[in-house]
Amino acid sequence: MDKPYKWTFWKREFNSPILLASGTAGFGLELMEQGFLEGAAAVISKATTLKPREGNPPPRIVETRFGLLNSIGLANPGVDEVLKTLLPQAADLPCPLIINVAGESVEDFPAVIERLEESPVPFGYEINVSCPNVAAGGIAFGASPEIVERIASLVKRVSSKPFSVKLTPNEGSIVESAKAAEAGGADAVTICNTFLGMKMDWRTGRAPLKRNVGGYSSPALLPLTVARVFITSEAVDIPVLASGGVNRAEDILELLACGAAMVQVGTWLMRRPDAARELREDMINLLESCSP
Amino acid sequence: MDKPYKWTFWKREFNSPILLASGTAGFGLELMEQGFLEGAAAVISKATTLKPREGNPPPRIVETRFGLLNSIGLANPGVDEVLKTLLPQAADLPCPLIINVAGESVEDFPAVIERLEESPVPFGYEINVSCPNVAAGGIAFGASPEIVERIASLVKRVSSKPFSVKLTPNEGSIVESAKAAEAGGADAVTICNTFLGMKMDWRTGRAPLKRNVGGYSSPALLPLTVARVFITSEAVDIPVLASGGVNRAEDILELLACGAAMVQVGTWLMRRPDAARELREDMINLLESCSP
Amino acid sequence: MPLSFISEAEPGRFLQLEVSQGSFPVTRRPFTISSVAGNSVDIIFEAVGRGTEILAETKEGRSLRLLGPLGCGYRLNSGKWLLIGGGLGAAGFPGLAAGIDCDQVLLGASSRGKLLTIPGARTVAITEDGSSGTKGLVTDLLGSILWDSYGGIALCGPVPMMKAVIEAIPVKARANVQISAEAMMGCGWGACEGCSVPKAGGGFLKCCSDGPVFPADSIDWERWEGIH
Amino acid sequence: MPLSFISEAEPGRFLQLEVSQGSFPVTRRPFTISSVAGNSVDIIFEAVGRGTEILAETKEGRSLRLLGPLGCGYRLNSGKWLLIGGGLGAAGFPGLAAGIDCDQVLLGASSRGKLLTIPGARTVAITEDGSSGTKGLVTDLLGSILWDSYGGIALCGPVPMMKAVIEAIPVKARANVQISAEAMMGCGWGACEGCSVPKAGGGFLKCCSDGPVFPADSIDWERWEGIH
Ligand SMILES: Cc1cc2nc3c(=O)[nH]c(=O)nc-3n(C[C@H](O)[C@H](O)[C@H](O)COP(=O)(O)OP(=O)(O)OC[C@H]3O[C@@H](n4cnc5c(N)ncnc54)[C@H](O)[C@@H]3O)c2cc1C
Ligand SMILES: Cc1cc2nc3c(=O)[nH]c(=O)nc-3n(C[C@H](O)[C@H](O)[C@H](O)COP(=O)(O)OP(=O)(O)OC[C@H]3O[C@@H](n4cnc5c(N)ncnc54)[C@H](O)[C@@H]3O)c2cc1C
Ligand SMILES: Cc1cc2nc3c(=O)[nH]c(=O)nc-3n(C[C@H](O)[C@H](O)[C@H](O)COP(=O)(O)O)c2cc1C
Ligand SMILES: Cc1cc2nc3c(=O)[nH]c(=O)nc-3n(C[C@H](O)[C@H](O)[C@H](O)COP(=O)(O)O)c2cc1C
Ligand code: FES
Ligand code: FES
Repeated sequence: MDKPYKWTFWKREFNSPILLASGTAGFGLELMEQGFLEGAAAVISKATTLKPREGNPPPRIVETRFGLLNSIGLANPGVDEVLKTLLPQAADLPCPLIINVAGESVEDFPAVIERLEESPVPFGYEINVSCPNVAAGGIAFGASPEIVERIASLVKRVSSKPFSVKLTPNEGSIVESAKAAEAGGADAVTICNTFLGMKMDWRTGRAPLKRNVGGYSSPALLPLTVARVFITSEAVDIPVLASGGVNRAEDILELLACGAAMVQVGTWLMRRPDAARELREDMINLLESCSP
Repeated sequence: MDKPYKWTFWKREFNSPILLASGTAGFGLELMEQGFLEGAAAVISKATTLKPREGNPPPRIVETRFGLLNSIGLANPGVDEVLKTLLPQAADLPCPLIINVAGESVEDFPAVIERLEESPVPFGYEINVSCPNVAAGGIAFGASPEIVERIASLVKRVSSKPFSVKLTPNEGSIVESAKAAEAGGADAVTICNTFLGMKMDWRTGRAPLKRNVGGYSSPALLPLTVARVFITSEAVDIPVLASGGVNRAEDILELLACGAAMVQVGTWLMRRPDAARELREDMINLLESCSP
Repeated sequence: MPLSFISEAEPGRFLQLEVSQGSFPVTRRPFTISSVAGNSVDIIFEAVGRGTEILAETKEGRSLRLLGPLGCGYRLNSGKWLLIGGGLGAAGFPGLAAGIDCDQVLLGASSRGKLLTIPGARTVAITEDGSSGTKGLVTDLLGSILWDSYGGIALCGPVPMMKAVIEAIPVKARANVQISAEAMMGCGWGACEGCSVPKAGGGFLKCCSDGPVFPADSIDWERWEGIH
Repeated sequence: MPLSFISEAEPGRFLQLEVSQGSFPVTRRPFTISSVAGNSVDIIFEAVGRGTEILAETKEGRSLRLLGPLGCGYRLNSGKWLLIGGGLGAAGFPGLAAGIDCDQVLLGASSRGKLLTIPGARTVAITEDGSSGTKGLVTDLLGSILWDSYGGIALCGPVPMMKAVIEAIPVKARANVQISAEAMMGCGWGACEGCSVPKAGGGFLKCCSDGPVFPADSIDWERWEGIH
């Protein structure tokens, strides 16, 4: 029954539209070990930066009533260690790996990509210009279309592989930034990273997160992603990868109906490590029950 | 027991920090009739524009799994009718009325305020540069700090009363826009209007809202408001009025702890017309249970 | 139920039920007051979605928050009345029939199980599948109606059905038709402008406070049908 | 409980319970595997917040989704063991005590009701209010301990308590101390970098996959205490 369902992305055919979102699946190694990658079209890695990053002080995960705040701060071992240790192991993944790349400066992005090009493992890249948990000038690069275009074109120059630019919903115009990514040569845009959020303890006047604000994710944010995917899909010709709020098969179908090429699952994967299999199965059942 | 709890805003003392948010309380008349204004410091009116506006085609309210989309489109009878019919009735309200003002052009704002100045009824104004449900050039005025400053200074020139500028979380930088409002002479900023949201029926490929996107509100958005109120309060010296996601007394205390001067309740008021009384009572009980 | 509620529960008015104790679904759900007896109020509903499913599962004896009676009901014109209902559109007819001189009720439904009973009223039914009465649509029952003999005509059902019925009524008699409208509601009490129904001659009516009962000729039927 | 789970449920490992059927709270909740018997697993928990309250109200016989066993448990050094626990920190001691040569257990708690029982182990208890054992803190029990006689020392409790205990242990014996850490968790299986515990010499350890049991000297206690 699965036969007719195919999603094509970056010239490859997949039997699922589900991508595992950056930061919630590591490099896919733990999930592979447990046999949990069935149903995933590809894994998107934790952000990789030029130098190793410790990440933010804990706590890094704080729950709110209806969602989750994270303040990971791009903790990662740096591109050298990724190349040496993680990518060789990731060669065994049963699905492609897309490397999420972050930077502290515009030049960091092509520098990381140049190094990653040494490995045959990555299927492509996701350029993270939108992390709410780092201090780089206070503003995510993604807020400025000019900077987005510049980063995209620098990456284009050094990359032999396709890449998506992951945008922020917190500042600037997501549509203008998406157009800028396309103009710079991006092969997709990811809509979008987490929303800036915060929790405050009114009794103590202190925020549980040391940096006060963090990235907020919640199934209740799905309509925000739906709107942003819809308006972006209308504005650009490159594929749009949807990210934010997915925890049901219906959510995936809704985002695909809005023009998404593929749909990412992040926070929900932490709740259900085999979310990709579950969601894909539910989705195919829904499609079957609808088709004549 | 209520005695010591006072909130001061625009040189007036209130026994509650709760404002009824624009668009969810009309002009307060229906609530007054039912005796439901107890606990409200002030009512903020439905948007008033220079000319009457029919508003958007129905449906205008669409529920999602965890929130509400609205596409009212600033339906209102226009400033003349507001002056003639509504403000005289509103003179009887047991609390002050703040008039929310919207416009299709920069010049509309001072034009409406000039007219409203003819009435002694308004306590102040809320300048809505952030409605997600109108087409004015596609972008809310609030996305551009320059336009925000210009509108604020034009309003300042004609207004004898204090005013707040209500900003958008959807485009631009909320902090830059708040600073611009302050520079233009605003007496407060409202953080913030609804988030752009959408629902799509994947079976039909059609969005229930005729304009596709609408304004999304939900108790699950509280952490987004908390973050934006916090970062704005740190950036400006004028009062910050919080709006978005409040449906518990704890939410109000959390926003006050983040620097909000007053806190608005919108969507929840449609569920509980006497929300102001309920929330204020719960809040005072919480405060009492904490104080030594 | 407080007595003030009962005394104000005139035919055609509605109430807003808080189906959820928690935050979601966010809004209440509107239901026509079907009838009142003693100090109790009846509503008739069908489980069609999230809110009504929660309601259907709600145990007897549980108390729910309720707002109402809300809106404007029927103008209780003197003379004989004809009531025409499609499906659950007839939910308000029991209370209405009790308050007027009801000559007859025409009911249409998809099948027998969906037909309501209007106590004490002469009822002619028609179903789409023929499981009760003749097989067909409510409009098939209109041929022999003496329209001019009615002081009041109440009409409630899906918009296309109501539109078809009105088109079958002689223009002169249309002035006596009152329809009961439905719309997605926010507040339910006139404040949010969420529940618009297209108004004849342009603009919108508020279903919750201008209605839900309207003179049929106050509605712009073309635009309204376009929405559905 | 599948046998594979039981056979891998070594002392000190934990599981992630899905407390809610719905979307909220979003994350699972981690609990130490307290003991295993036959094909069942015990956890001991206290209702301190939303998730554990839901759990406390969960009826017997309901099935819950569960992930595990997760993380790294105790290195079961040979020799006699000393177990030192504060409050629910001792939740994992029953299973641990059953798997080692347990000489004695020192338990501290705020009051009698919060003291756990470690079956088959010689236990000395102390409570802050004196309702069981002497009145005081667990550190008050350390004076007469012959630290060098232990092949293994297990320590679990609030961070300040663990830090105080470690400072009371002669430096040489500290190498035998294994602590069980807690941190707010996202995934629970090593992917999200959410559960950081400050590492001696800089950087962070992952509570869920590097731990939750760690050699005491692998932790940067100053930084860790600073977080709490
Ligand atoms: C004045 C008024 C009186 C009503 N009286 C009755 C009644 O007596 N008995 C009865 O069963 N129903 C009545 N309804 C409709 C009832 O309110 C809806 O069926 C109910 O709100 C659906 O809620 P839900 O959560 O189950 O469905 P949802 O999951 O919200 O939606 C299911 C379907 O119902 C439609 N719907 C949802 N809300 C409304 C609404 N407010 N009005 C119309 N359609 C809606 C949706 O478009 C969707 O197609 C009335 C509606 C109004 C406006
Ligand atoms: C490896 C590990 C093993 C654990 N074993 C046990 C056990 O055996 N028995 C037991 O009762 N508890 C144990 N805990 C703690 C337990 O997970 C938390 O008490 C629980 O998650 C609180 O959930 P809640 O929803 O009830 O509280 P919340 O409402 O989420 O929070 C209430 C309080 O608990 C704290 N808290 C929340 N989550 C955690 C967490 N993951 N770790 C530490 N503190 C937290 C919060 O900071 C807050 O102060 C363990 C935690 C970890 C990390
Ligand atoms: C714990 C955590 C870590 C994340 N780390 C990254 C990251 O390193 N790079 C990135 O681009 N996005 C990161 N994100 C964002 C997610 O990839 C995803 O875009 C976002 O959470 C919204 O999707 P969701 O609602 O499915 O979680 C992270 C999110 C979470 C919750
Ligand atoms: C039905 C509806 C109508 C609204 N109309 C207006 C409006 O006319 N002017 C305005 O500034 N904001 C309007 N808003 C936004 C609210 O005032 C409020 O800022 C927003 O809903 C977030 O707060 P909440 O979560 O408490 O609803 C409207 C919101 C809703 C739900
Ligand atoms: S539902 Fe709010 S005005 Fe009618
Ligand atoms: S909880 Fe995710 S890495 Fe430990």
